[in-house]
Amino acid sequence: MAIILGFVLAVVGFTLGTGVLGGIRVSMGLEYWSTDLSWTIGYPFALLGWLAGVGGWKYWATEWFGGTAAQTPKGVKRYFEWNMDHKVIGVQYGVTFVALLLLSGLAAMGIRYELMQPGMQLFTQDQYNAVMSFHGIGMVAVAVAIMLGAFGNYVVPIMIGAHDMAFPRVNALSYWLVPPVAIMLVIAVIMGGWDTGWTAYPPLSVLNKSGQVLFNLAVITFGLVSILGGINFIVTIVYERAPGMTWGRLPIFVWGAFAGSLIAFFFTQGFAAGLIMILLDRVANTSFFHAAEGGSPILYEHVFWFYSHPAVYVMVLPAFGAVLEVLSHMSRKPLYAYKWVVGAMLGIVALSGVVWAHHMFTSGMEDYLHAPFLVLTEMISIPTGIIFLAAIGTIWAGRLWMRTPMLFALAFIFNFTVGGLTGIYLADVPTDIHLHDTYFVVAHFHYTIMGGEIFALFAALYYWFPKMTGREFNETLGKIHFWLMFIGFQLVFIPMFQVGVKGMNRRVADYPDAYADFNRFISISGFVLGSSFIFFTANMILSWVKGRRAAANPWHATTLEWQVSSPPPEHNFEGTPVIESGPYEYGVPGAPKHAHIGPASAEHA
Amino acid sequence: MSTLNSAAEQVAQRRGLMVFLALAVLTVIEYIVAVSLDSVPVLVALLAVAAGAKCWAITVYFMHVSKLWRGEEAH
Amino acid sequence: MSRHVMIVGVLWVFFTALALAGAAAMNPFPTVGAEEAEFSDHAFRIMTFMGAPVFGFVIAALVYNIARFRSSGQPSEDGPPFKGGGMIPRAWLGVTTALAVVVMIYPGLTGLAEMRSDRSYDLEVNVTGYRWSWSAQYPDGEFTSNEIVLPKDQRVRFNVTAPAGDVLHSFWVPAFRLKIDAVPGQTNYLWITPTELGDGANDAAFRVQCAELCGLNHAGMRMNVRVVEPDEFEAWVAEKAGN
Amino acid sequence: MAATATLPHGREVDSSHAARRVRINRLGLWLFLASDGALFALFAASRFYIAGTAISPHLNQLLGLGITSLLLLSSFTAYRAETAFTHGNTSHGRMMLLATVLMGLMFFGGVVYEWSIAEFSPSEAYGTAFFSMTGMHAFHVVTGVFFLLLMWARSGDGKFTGGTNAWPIAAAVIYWHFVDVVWVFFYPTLYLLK
Repeated sequence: MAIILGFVLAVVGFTLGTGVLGGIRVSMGLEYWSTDLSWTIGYPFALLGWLAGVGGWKYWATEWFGGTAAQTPKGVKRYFEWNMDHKVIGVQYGVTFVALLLLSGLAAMGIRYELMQPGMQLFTQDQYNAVMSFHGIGMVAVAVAIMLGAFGNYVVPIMIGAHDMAFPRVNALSYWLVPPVAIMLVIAVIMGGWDTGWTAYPPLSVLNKSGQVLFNLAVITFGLVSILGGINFIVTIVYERAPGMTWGRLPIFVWGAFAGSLIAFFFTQGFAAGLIMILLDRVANTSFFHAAEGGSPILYEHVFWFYSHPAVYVMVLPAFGAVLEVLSHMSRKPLYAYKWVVGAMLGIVALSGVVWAHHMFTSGMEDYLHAPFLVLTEMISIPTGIIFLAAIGTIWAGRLWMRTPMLFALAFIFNFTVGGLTGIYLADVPTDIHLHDTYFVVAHFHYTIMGGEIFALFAALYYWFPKMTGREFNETLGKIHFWLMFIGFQLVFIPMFQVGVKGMNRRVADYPDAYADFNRFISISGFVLGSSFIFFTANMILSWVKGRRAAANPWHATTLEWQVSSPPPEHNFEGTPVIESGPYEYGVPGAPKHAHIGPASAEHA
Repeated sequence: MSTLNSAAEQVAQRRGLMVFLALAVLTVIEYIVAVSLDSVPVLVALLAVAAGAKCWAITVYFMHVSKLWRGEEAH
Repeated sequence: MSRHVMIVGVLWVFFTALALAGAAAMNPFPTVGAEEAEFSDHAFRIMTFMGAPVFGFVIAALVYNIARFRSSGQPSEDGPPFKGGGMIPRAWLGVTTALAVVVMIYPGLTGLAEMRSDRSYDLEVNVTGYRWSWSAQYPDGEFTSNEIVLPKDQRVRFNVTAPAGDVLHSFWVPAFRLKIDAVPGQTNYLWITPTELGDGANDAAFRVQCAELCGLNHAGMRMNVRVVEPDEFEAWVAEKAGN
Repeated sequence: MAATATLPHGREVDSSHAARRVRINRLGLWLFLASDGALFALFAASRFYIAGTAISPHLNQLLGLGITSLLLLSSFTAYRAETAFTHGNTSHGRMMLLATVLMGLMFFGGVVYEWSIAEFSPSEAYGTAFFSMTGMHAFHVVTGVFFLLLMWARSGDGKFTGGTNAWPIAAAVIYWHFVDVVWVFFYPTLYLLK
């Protein structure tokens, strides 16, 4: 119901916004409708209407104007409208972004079908560019948001002994900004798409079809999601920790979420700034990127990568946290070199803001920028190395319980090693000048983002599935999913390194015949990889509906989220959580239990 | 203008006035420097210093940035 | 414990050798068509050579621990409580830092310096990228051509640009291993000395390929490249200029 | 009423639930401002990238100085408002809120007037910087005015008076100061260079 009301108010808002604009334009002797400008003006009104409709007014904003906020409903219904419980929001994020993951994955299957042989088969070149661009931004959105959105929201507050996030209403707001992003991207594709990939480089993005405007508006909104979420995590982790939960006792996933949030809240503005400049160039006649007037397309690349390189750490830092979390609990060993890992994560945060121009070695930017960005970029391998030390040290001589989440976590180590090492070729100018914008790059970032973050995502998903749904997942289906995905993944992306070096460039609908054999092999492997998601989806649906009831602590893990029922009670804890030692005291003689739930105190009653 | 309630408020309000006067003086200096100087690097440096000082005064005295780490004062 | 370390050590050597053999067997490079290509491939090989032991170590540790310490059922006890203080993290940090510094300096910074060292040229070609085609202009002969013909062993400078009002393109010839963006309103330069005869008609490495997404026909934005003997080049220039 | 704790320096700090909540909100607000500030900073940096330090000779310098002074004065009245509310002086606080709103609107009017008389277009390099930066800033001025008006309308019954109760006022005022801080940098960037 709330969603329908949201749609109606969005349409009303859009009509109102474009109507006022149209009225002004007509009175100035112009046409009523101007696609770029009308969308730009109408969209914010549509967004406000949508937010008000899905519950933002009823449960929040009415208070500002002297009204009384209503109580949110209970039961299944609460998942379909504005809700402030971080656990509900975590599930909402999880389901939404898994759906987007599958949709963008389907786009990838289309891409691989088209590239199976030279020439055009499935798509026209225009359609190919639209599908490829949708795959890009869809997957980037999933990668940025799913780890923090789904698992950050669900488990971080419980892990630190909090009853909710610091700003539950902002949390609800940031989730409900997500559906408009997805809807706008889909409308953009229906309107003919945009052909600039997810990077939206001008001048092409200033000159192309109006789908670009919808893309820009959607992604600016998505940036807001990321910023609000990031702020919420930082404040929650700073101020909502339970008594005894010192900074040195935070589970490593919380540190990962904290570090990722630090980047998200500060750097995301770079992408927004770049996209706003494109919009201004399109609708307000400015010249940010018009060479003839003194503007420069290279400005966009600087502004864009100022965010978009740190963005990969927004994706990967929480992933590091989740993987190390799973490795420690499922090896039944303390996390190796905990303090070093925390230092490494913060080191990555610090370095992430000063490496962006390694994406621009071939852009024609000033020569003197090459050397410093080469050096700074390669410095990132030092803190990243510490993460590997921790991963290996943690499994070393442990008791490795080879369940599905553990398999994904171990695969992460393998994939990220390949991704990390191949990154050095791209940081190094003499090789990057050749490899930039080839399939080598495609393979590299899929090894870090998909082989890294998405594998970590599945480790986290299987690991916390019993907690979030109260059901056990099917282990056999989980293992089939893992092996198909792992093997398919290697067979897709290893050959891509080679075809890239050989001379195949990225984002192409067609290629010279010389690369046909490689591409046929990659495409067939791609379908194997894609098929693994059938088993995943089946597993999720079947297990959620009729899986066995999960115990409170099926993994016998130490951290706080496993000390409460599955799923947790409404305010997370029946009593007061008490933290008495570090989170990973496996096998440490005489160590007190990490946490237990004490009797309810008056403070939280 | 309505009267001020307490001695504490008077102290605080007087401090605000002092900060405002300092900001106003800095702004006037900025303007004079800008119309009278020809060297761009020197001008940029001076303006950066002046703007930095104004930013510092506003964040510290008007926005109470220190309450971020010192907590709320009790009354 | 030392037995585990020893076995991992053996596996490390094994996987490193395997990685190196695999890299050697793949011979990933396209045709080497210029001095610059040898230079880039050399840097590539150096990094593969240095990366192989790192890769080998991680895989050795991973494989050994999975093989030796796996448990299909729920483990009945905790593992040994190593918390990772003391010398190991420090040593690790030292080694990874040293490796990073080495890669930064060689082939990184030294390579960068060498790439920039020679900016002389015998021949100049103006290259312009349009949506969606390339054009090459030979200033000496003052003619334009829709293929690039270069004399072997002569140093050429490409002046790469795109007209104001067009979009970004990128000038890339895989056989030469160099690329530079064609930016509207800005001219960027590439220096290349072709060392091998070649023709895009029978080797895809000898093609100009746009490497920056530029819209509809980005994939098809190619131009043929031919490297010929100097006298043949002179003849070609004379013929083109005569028309 | 309020629980207090004494720090080593002998300074008393409010540790009540309400004070805790204010502390949380305060950090959230500052993080938001830092993030927003990054956006402004990127636009300011872009100004130098595309137009160097050049300014248009057609700028009305006196108008620039005038609206700058106006915004600075409004920051002062905003400070007076917040201080009055925290010390329980609602009526003076509300008056100062109104004064701030008024000056904010006048500033906005000044920007609109300046846009209407500008003899340079947004398609020039400097014009691109000028119109985009002042436009973004003016948008923040309008939202700030909205928050201040909301606070004025809701503060009549005295529920924002004293200590932690005054947080909503303080939040709106901090936001207003932030808008002024942005202008502290934008004014020399856009008007005073050569």
